[in-house]
Amino acid sequence: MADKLISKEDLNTLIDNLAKDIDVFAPVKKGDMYLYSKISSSKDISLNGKNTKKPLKEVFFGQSEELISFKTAKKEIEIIESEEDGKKRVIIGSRPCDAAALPILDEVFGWDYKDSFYLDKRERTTIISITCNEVEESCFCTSFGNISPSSKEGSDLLLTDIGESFYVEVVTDKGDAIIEGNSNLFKKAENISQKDKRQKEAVEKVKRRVELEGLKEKLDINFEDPIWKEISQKCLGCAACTYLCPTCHCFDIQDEMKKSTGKRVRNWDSCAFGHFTQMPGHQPRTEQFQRFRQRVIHKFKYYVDKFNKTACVGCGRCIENCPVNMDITKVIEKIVSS
Amino acid sequence: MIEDLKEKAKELLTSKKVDVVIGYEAGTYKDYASPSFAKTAKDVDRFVWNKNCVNNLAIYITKAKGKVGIIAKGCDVKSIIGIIQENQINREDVVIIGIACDGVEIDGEKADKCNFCDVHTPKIYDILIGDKIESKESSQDKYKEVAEIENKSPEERWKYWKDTLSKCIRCYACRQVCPLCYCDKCFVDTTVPQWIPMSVNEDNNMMFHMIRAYHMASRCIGCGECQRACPMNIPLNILSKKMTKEVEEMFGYTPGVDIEAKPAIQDFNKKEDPDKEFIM
Amino acid sequence: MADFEPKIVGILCNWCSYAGADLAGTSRLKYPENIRIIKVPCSGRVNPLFIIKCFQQEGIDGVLVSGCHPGDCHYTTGNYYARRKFALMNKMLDFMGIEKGRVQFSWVSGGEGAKWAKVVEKVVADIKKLGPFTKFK
Amino acid sequence: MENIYKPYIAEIKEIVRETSDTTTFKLEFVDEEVKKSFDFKAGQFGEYSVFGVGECTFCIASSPTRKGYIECSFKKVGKVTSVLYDLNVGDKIGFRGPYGNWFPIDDMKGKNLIFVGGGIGLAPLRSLIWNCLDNRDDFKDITIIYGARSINDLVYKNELKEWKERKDINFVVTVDPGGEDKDWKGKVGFVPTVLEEVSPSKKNAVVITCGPPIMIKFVVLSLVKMGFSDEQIVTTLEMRMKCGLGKCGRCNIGNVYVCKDGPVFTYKEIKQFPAEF
Repeated sequence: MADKLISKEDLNTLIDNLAKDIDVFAPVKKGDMYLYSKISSSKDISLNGKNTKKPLKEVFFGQSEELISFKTAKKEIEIIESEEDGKKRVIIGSRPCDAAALPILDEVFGWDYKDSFYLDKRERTTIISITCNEVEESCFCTSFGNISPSSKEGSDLLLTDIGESFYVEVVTDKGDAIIEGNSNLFKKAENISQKDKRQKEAVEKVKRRVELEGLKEKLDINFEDPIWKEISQKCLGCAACTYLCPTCHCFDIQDEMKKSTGKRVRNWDSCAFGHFTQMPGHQPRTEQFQRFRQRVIHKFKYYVDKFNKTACVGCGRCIENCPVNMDITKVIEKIVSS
Repeated sequence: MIEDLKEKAKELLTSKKVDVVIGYEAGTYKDYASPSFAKTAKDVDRFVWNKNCVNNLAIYITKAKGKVGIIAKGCDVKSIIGIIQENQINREDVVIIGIACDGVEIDGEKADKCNFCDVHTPKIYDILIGDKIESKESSQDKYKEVAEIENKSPEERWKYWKDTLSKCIRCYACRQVCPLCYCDKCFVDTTVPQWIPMSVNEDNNMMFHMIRAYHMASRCIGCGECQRACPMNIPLNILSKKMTKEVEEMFGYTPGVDIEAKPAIQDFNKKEDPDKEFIM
Repeated sequence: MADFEPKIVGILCNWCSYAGADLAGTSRLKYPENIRIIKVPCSGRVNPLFIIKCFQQEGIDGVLVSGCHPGDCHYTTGNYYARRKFALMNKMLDFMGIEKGRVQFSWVSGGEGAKWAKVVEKVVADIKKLGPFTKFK
Repeated sequence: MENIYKPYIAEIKEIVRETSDTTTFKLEFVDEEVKKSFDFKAGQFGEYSVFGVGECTFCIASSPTRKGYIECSFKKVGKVTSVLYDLNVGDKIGFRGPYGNWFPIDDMKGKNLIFVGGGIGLAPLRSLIWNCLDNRDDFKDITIIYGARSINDLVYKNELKEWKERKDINFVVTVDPGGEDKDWKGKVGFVPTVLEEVSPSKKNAVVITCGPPIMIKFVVLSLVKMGFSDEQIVTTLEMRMKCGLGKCGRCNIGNVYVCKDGPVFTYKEIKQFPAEF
């Protein structure tokens, strides 16, 4: 699994070739934002834009996904299983932070009971990420040890723009298979120093940083600390941060019925909403600060306790999209220093 | 101005006239300003006042406990008037620190609402910061985007909204950020009956936004927070503006002006005849 | 489309329009049978969500909301409020691109059996022209 | 890969109206294979669904020793239970499960068992009680203390009668003050008070309790006062879950998922949860 080079022109050919047989997803400019979309030609793709508005998770864990459908006739019920199309898929141009979020979701959907919808899509998808050319003011991925604008966590191939071509680092067999299948487009790797330079530059561009040292220990004991009320005061309880978070994965299951046919659908849900957690007879998180606390502790403690890693990749979407400038990095700073 | 503001806010807190003063502090992303809550005179030192103070802080007065002092621009005061009109808070429980404002900016550009501002000096206030600023009649048409859509055919309109609203992820930031969206339980969250299915698709999104905008009729003062909060950049202003325009035309009512008035949708006029055209 | 028979939900106030529809029946007036009636206490009770909910149901092509004439409300003023709500709803639907005529409003009193029959005839004819409603399904 | 969200179809075979708002279903799986092979342990729960309305969570109320069917009891409170309540014999519903952990029945062998139940909280206990009664010789003394707000709120009335008559159970039934009528022969008083009156010995004993949260709270206080250790007290929590599979994230208390790590917890474990519930 040696590194390769691919010229920019050949990458376009590769994309066009792939799009003929399999589903190719890539960031596409739509209006004033970029979104992962299925593409049919390399012309649609934008590898140099801002990070996508919605995270990569939506390609594996859609906002509204049908779990089963059913038909009822008098007293009889017929369950129809929702089938996946089974097509192989490639994602081209995902950011390393988004790719790094996938192993985090893998834990949730793969521990104990196996969630076929997510895992099936995961299995048949190859992820080709790209080292960030530009980073946003909200990015803080380098605060997490294994993530950076050029990290390989969660990717199968990593491209780095070195001018005329992309330097291709092979991370997994899945990634290698793409090269094997299109070997005429890839050349022997050279210019490794140029690649290293670009990657180093990208890492240095990330200015925002949060110190996680001591956070977990604090969260272990500060559940009832009055600080929660203080730091969450301006939170309005919308789900912009959770829905756009690449690792938030909470959902709700509801039935939708039309005449005699119906479907059971799972929809993204958010701990920010007042009706999210319910127990018989009472609602344990009536106040916004309790819900905000749940979000922070889930990411930085509960998840860590269970899977031994943090459920945040520092993509900065929550900072960028918050209408009241709730900044998770500052929240963490305040908790650590409290 | 900022020194005057801080001084007045400190005075309110030290004299215990209010329990909290809601103002702005410097944000941590781009050059944004962020809501700030001062409970002591020392907290007030964080306060700022500049072009980036876009947020409509009126959203917090119904959430805060006790007596509230609030820094409010002319447009924000309109929201406060609406909140008081609808009995969500008593006038005597809020000290309005009105601020003479000649416009704010979002990402370096003049906010849309400021193009039509008729309240550079707030309508009501307890304390005024800055010198009064005359409001000039705007030369621009406030309802330009509304008219553009009205001029389309029904099929084009349907297509436009379907495309535009298909982007919505139903995070409800538009609802949460709105000072006049104060229902305990939103129609979209009820499950018995389930008015609108939870699934995110064009139809459900459209139904949600129709009813949301409808609920804003005779409430929306055009602060534009819904549109600013929307992560998917949906032009929600157009829907709210349409309702405001109709309320003005049909019932002669403008929200956020008269604290004594009854909002149009909670009122009627036996003589008015909006039904001629469409009620059989 | 010639044999298209629309299904229409009629949301009627208990005191006037429902009685009017009743009178049309007892007077043996013929009117199209495309309408299904839901009785509400007052046209002022009609929430725009009712109309939206109707359109989610498969096969529903139109909605007719009917109440007492202004000034005749059993609760004195309910229909004055309703009038404002309908006016706004009407504008909203139009603005979103829902064809005019899908949702109609009428005032029918308890004595106007004949008017009721006429209103239903008109609504059914209008909606027949528009064809089946496929939005919100 | 198997679709973990696909329910079995079960037919309602019998319906017992327990109280004005609580009902018990006896369910049989339509698929013969499933009917034969389905197995569970006392304390586990399932996701019951009305197709087109939605899913809801409650425990299996019958004993795993009684094969071929399951029973469930529920209160008409929400969207799904309201529709479930109105179903008839012969109607079909969906069932996913069994999920969650179970009562540590193997550890209970050779011990004195004390069951303390309140209202519909008897349902999960009933599964275990019958499980133990069907293997009566494995256990020492069995004490059941059961209470409800009023005589009309007592569930499983026929079984209460049967337990009353059995010589191998110490059965005490009580209703809250004001909930009795003139023919009432049981006790009058709140469950924790009655528990202290009965005062079962803590020696070689396990207490299994379930009921409204406020009752559990005071039962535990009484038990601690009576000298029971935290490990001796076992309870089961109920929450509105959605998936039951440890995915959807709505039932976590602290770092446990009630649906996976629970619903059965010892008081010792519960004490470590954040003070959220």
